[in-house]
Amino acid sequence: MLTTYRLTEHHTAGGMSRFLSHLSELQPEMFAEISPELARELGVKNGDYICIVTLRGAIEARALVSRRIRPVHLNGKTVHQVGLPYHFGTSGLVRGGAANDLLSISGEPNVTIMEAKAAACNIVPGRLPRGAAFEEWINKHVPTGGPANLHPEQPPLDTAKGGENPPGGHGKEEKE
Amino acid sequence: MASLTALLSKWPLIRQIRERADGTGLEAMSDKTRAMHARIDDAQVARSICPYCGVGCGQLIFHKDGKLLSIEGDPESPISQGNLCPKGAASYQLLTHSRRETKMKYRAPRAKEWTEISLERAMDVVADRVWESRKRTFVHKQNGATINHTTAICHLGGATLDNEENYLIKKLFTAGLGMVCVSNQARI
Amino acid sequence: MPGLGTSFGRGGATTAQQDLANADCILIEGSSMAEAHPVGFRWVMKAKERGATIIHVDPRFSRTSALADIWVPLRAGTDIAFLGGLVRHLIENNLFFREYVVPYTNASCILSDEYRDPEGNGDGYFSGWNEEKRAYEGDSWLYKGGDLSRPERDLTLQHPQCVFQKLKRHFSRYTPEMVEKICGIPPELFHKVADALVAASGPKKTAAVCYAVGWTQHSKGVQIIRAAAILQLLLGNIGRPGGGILALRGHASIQGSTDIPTLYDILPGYLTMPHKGDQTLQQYLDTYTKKTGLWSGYPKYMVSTLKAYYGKRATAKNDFGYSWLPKLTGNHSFFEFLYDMLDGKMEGMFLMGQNPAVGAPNSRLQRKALSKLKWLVVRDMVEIESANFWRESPEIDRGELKAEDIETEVFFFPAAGHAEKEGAFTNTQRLLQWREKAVDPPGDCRSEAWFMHQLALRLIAKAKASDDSIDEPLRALDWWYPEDELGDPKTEAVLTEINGWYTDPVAGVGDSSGNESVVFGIDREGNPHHGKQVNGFAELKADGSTASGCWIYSGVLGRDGVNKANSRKSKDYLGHGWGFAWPGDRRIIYNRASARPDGSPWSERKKLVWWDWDSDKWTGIDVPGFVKGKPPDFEPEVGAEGLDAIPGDAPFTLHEDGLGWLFVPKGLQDGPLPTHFEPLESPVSNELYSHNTNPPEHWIGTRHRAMQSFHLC
Amino acid sequence: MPDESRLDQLREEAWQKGAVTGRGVDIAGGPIPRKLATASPSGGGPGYYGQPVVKPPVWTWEIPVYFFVGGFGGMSAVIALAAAIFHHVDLVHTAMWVAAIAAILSPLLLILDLGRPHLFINMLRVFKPQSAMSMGAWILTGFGACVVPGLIALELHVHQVFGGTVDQLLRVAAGVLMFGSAFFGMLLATYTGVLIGATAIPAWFLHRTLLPIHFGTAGLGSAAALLELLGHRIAALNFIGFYAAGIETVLLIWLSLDKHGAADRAIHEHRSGWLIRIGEIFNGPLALILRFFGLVPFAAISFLIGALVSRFGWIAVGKVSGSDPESVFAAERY
Amino acid sequence: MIGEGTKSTNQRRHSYVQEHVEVGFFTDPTVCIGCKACEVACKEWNHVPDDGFVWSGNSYDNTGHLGASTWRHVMFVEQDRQKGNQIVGSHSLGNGDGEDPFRWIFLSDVCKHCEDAGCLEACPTGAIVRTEVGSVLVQNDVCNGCGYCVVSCPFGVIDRRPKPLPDAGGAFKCTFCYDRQKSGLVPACAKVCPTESIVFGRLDDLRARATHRVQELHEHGYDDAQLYDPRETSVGGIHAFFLILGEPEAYGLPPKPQVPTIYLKSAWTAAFATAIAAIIATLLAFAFFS
Repeated sequence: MLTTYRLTEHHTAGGMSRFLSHLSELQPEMFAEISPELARELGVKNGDYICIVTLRGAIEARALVSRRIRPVHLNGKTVHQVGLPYHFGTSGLVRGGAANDLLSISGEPNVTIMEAKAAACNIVPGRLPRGAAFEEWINKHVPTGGPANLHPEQPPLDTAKGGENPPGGHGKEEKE
Repeated sequence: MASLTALLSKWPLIRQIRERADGTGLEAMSDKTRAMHARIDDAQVARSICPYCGVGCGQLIFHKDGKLLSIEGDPESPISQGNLCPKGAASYQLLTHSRRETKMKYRAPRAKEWTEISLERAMDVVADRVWESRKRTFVHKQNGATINHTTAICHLGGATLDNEENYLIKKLFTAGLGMVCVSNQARI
Repeated sequence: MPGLGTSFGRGGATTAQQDLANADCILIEGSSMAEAHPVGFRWVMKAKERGATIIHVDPRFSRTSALADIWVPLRAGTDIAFLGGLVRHLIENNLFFREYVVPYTNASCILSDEYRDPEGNGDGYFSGWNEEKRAYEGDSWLYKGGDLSRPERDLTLQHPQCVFQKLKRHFSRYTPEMVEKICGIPPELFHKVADALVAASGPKKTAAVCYAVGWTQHSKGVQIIRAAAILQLLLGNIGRPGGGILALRGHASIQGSTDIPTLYDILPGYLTMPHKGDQTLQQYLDTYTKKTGLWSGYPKYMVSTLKAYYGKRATAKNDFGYSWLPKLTGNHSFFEFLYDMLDGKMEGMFLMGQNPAVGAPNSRLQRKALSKLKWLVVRDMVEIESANFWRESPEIDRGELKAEDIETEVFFFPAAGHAEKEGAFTNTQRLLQWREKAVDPPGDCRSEAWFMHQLALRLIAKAKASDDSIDEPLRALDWWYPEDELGDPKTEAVLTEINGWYTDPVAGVGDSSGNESVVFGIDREGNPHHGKQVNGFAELKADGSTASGCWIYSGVLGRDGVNKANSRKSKDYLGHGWGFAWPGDRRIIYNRASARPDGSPWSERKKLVWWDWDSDKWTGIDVPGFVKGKPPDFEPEVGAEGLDAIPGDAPFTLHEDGLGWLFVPKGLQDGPLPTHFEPLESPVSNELYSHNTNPPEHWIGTRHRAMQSFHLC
Repeated sequence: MPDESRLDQLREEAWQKGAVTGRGVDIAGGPIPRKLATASPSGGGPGYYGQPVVKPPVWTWEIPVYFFVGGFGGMSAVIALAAAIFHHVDLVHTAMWVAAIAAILSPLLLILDLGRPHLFINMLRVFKPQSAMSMGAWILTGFGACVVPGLIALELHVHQVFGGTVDQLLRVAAGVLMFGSAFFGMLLATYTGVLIGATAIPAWFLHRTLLPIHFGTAGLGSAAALLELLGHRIAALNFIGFYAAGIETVLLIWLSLDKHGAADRAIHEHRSGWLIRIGEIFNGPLALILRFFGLVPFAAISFLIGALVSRFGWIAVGKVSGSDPESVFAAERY
Repeated sequence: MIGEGTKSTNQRRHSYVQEHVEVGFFTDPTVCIGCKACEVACKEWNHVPDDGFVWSGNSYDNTGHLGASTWRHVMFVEQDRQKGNQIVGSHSLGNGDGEDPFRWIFLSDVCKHCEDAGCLEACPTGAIVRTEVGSVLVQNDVCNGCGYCVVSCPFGVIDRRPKPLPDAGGAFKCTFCYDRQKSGLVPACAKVCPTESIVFGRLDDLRARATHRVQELHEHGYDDAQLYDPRETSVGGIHAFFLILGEPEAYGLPPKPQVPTIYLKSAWTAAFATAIAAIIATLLAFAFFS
């Protein structure tokens, strides 16, 4: 379960903060906050690289392992939560993956605002492949386990190419 | 000779001996340190508001003959009382950092690099583009009802624009050109 | 703004940040205030020093939680379940502030009999659901008899069809155990929060709620804010010092960007944009004017806005230029026209201070959409990703996009900084604050006002040269703004237009010194342009004799020629004398509710506005939000119109019934009461209703179903 | 601002190898991972995430070399004085030449190490007895002021350039200046120990009594060794060699016994500590044995090497101990 | 009740320099929100260059530690202990099912401006001086970068600025905004702090206020709150002192800092002894063996 948030040191999409040295050096790189339990499960140490994959795309981030984010135990099922700051992009003094690459375009009925605070995602330890290898890699790791429920207008999951995706679950298999 | 004694008297060792000090006090101060004062002492002040988040902290912008000196919190603001956050405190660098663009740039279709273009020329070209696109796509009537709009030009504004700028944008784009695809970040 | 707009009448924070210092309990949810609004959080810390309880509800233990007294690790997307649980707790244990709820809210109003709530068959639908259109329709939610102005009320709150009973039934299944199952928080923690809120309710105590995009950016964002509005109304905190709901805006002028909007569906002052069906002005006014309350003055505000746009050419004969306004034919918000861009139907785009290439959701789709444009104008201070997507984006790096086959012609205009142009921001507490210009912008940098002014001059010149009828609106546009030496339009002249004036110019009078209370009276060509300034929206007329760019801002630059947004002498802690808070410099809105129904303050500690019996008018620390001379026991006669139809003890003057809406009979797409639904991509199914996600949710791109997943685009 | 190309190069390298090896550009600018300061996963490490409490010294190779040069320079002036008293004229002559060269070389080394060499004269702005380096500056100035003119006077006197009274005057001046240079020389050789001893670095201040002794004796020994190598194989220098090597051996034993646990673990556990011990062995026991078997030139060389290596060792230990928070906490528990 | 008492002490003009009044900083981590405004304001006013964009992995602190180009450093300490009577996680709810408590503390670290300063005593050029307000100032035009102050500071604050950065070579540290104080202004970091965690004022007033604050915190359940102002050690107290929760080691602060001048006596005696011994040995050598 992915949630996004803001940092004090940066400003929204980063245009007014990623280009300033005094602000960029306070938060120089894209990171993802994960709980120690999830880190142990994925075999990831504090500071390693992890990739966050959703239906829409994938980005890489440094893993910040901290007790400040905790798994939620809902009647027997454990839901891991991952925190992602916005702010980063591909230009400026400091760069990183843009959390918005992962979010879906969905319109709230009254004001068509997107749902940015809760989305399903998959975590794969290691770095994001670049160049052409990206396409094939992402097919392997797309979260087919995905949401238990489907909104009537949500596209059925089988439209995702590459049928041989391993059954879902939170990145347990992708430990390589 | 006089200059020699003057030079000697400036030597902190002499001052140290004369004042029987241990060399760590005011006697070891250089003239530059003695003459130190805040660079904003005789600067003009413009009262402004921080451009970052919605809290609306007051800012004092110190400037002297056309150059920015420093930006600080405005103590009389009932909201911020002189304080700022890290982004607000970095406002001075926001306006003066070296990566800020100050030249008009243009990228031709299929080009790989930016090219220089004058501001006036760019304004004329944009006006032509808008005029042609509107001419091509303007819909006066739609099955009987006059709608007078075009959906081929859109505007996506940020929420850091002033109210007056927003007013002019809405007035020209919607009331003047009939553009309906006008949107910005603020929704709720 | 519909969340707060429908519940209380105005779409803006109901209180001021510095007023948080007087709260006895502060609930921060859907926001990490210490991180996103650090200086606003200073007042929360002042409250904490005075013994207030700070509660932070957030899936993540952020810097706000580090300073809070209670941290509630809620699962993301389940805010309505938590708030619903609190509402049920208040109602079941009779802990709500009864003396406040009965007179000031519509708890006692009787609903019509056709109204069905989701509890009936547990599928999450209200009455009036249309499956094909995937939307609610009909008016089964209105009060009994369909007239919202004078509802039938049962003050004992026992009537089975009254709002209170419906509310009780609606949230009856939101028990603490259900909250634990959905949100993942133990009941003891839930009760700690509930007790803290209840302890801070009543005549002597108030609690405040702060939220930000943590609530708004959800598939049911508006309903979450509605749930908070219900909670605060039941606790009796709205309109009182140290209470209210503070919407923490993310940008310097987000509130300004909805008051004077660059949005597709509203005109300045929350007037609705005309749709294809409203052919004539009269037809438009009939649909949107309300019989009672402040909105009964709709024609005055609309005509004044049209007079501001089209000036002398807007006359009674041509419906004040109403036909020139474009009519909407559907939803033209950014997500909708994004798909026109993807199909290549969008020719040109203006990007002024937004960075969709990384700032908008599904940015890979955004960058691809940008590459399909014919021309793109980007105005920013640095070369942002949206300006160089054709050179440095991940897609270029992966070869999905090649620079040589991207057709888009990109114009990059360097923009002026905040200290290089003057203008007003409206901050998160509806306060207009002026920025003085310090230095000239460097090099080619110019302000957006300069860009729009120069673009308008060129387009109007082209329109005057052509005789094509479609250029009629451009020729009619009243672009009168005097310029300064750099070519910038005088921003204070624009502010005078926003404030509004009497339209017939006073002959030979009116330089910018503001004598005869005319400000900037001379236009570009040097002839007199308009008459005296208006001092408030009460003076606006529907006959075209007045003009006002934005009626809710009227009063910011009145006849005294003083730009109140630039006044910097704060007289009291609420900041009167510093900046101008709309409406009418009122810092805490609906503050009639800070007095008992009989006009006396609730308590000595929490008094703000009260009725002064000997001088027969409302007085207090803040500008009273009520008709000055209307006594608290005023009873409107039958058939009264506009504001005189509002009784003396009804603080929410924008609603037809003058009451706080626990139940929203009209104005929302997805239901009168908040119902919990799972986020669109949730790993668990909905515990409360058979439907998992918010039914009328647009999963944008029904036309482009597959677009959503990254493979095909 | 370093230009973009260097940054992109670093990013490519970081992407392939996962970490940037070279010093690289300070502005990491995105995904250029550096070895993480923290070892344990939850960001633990002693103190505040393992960050140093005090700061390690910023000095580079010039300082240990200066210690070595200043040491033998100062002590050779002392030997020159003793030689003069006991009429070893040629020894005085060489010793004074050695001292003079050291007196010129030392300031050059110090100025080379300064962050702003052009402000070296500021060293004489004030006279601060409580600052070992201020004392050092004045001592070096005094030493230079005595040795150089002393040498000149000695040369003029020895070559009888002037006759009669001027020559008499020169002889007296040489004598007085030799006394001065010996006085300043002995201080110059030993103050360096105080300079390091009186700092906040645990491994240094815990051995503040050993350091002056070690530096002084090493200075004396290396002066004697150098003079022996320059051909003065006389018994006196041999005795001095014995004396110095003997004291160095005692110091080695004292150093290995006087342990302060974690406080000065930089000496006992870290490889920089080995540098000191090798140095001490060379100018302690090894020199003693070699001298005992009469292999004087070898003993001299071993002593000189030992003195130089141990100076480098002490500076290296200072750098390690300065960035180890554990040692500061341990040292302060006394 | 409404609105009074919020006028902050950090905004008033003063004439402490002219009146030779001893001033200080009192930093209170229980109200600090870790926003790093002090770090940015300090760099903006003094034009301090940026020193590296390296992601540290130490919670939200990517600044590392104080140094030549970082005069203010906000520390982020994650401990498994209770912060006052804050309710965080199941432990604090009483049904502690094995999940231990948690707290997150932010503290803005700065040069301590010691009563008896190691760098001040050690500086051979007199570049470091005690100003009229009792602060310790490095005069950038005098310092020749000898580096002796770097090893003499018991708190590891001062450092020599390395090559690629502008104005390299000299030693730098917090100047207590001496130029601002001479013009009657408050130091930039104190003025900008949103929650007045950093308070600037007369040293004695601040010390009184701090002791009162510690008692107040003890009443509210912060039982491990204490003042870090080492007056019992040779440093003799610091002008920029802190209130800390828990032991100083967790913040990288030395529990018993000593000013290095106390080591001078024993070092100099050893030095003189060696010198005299050397002379005697040399004279004896020449006496008996020539």
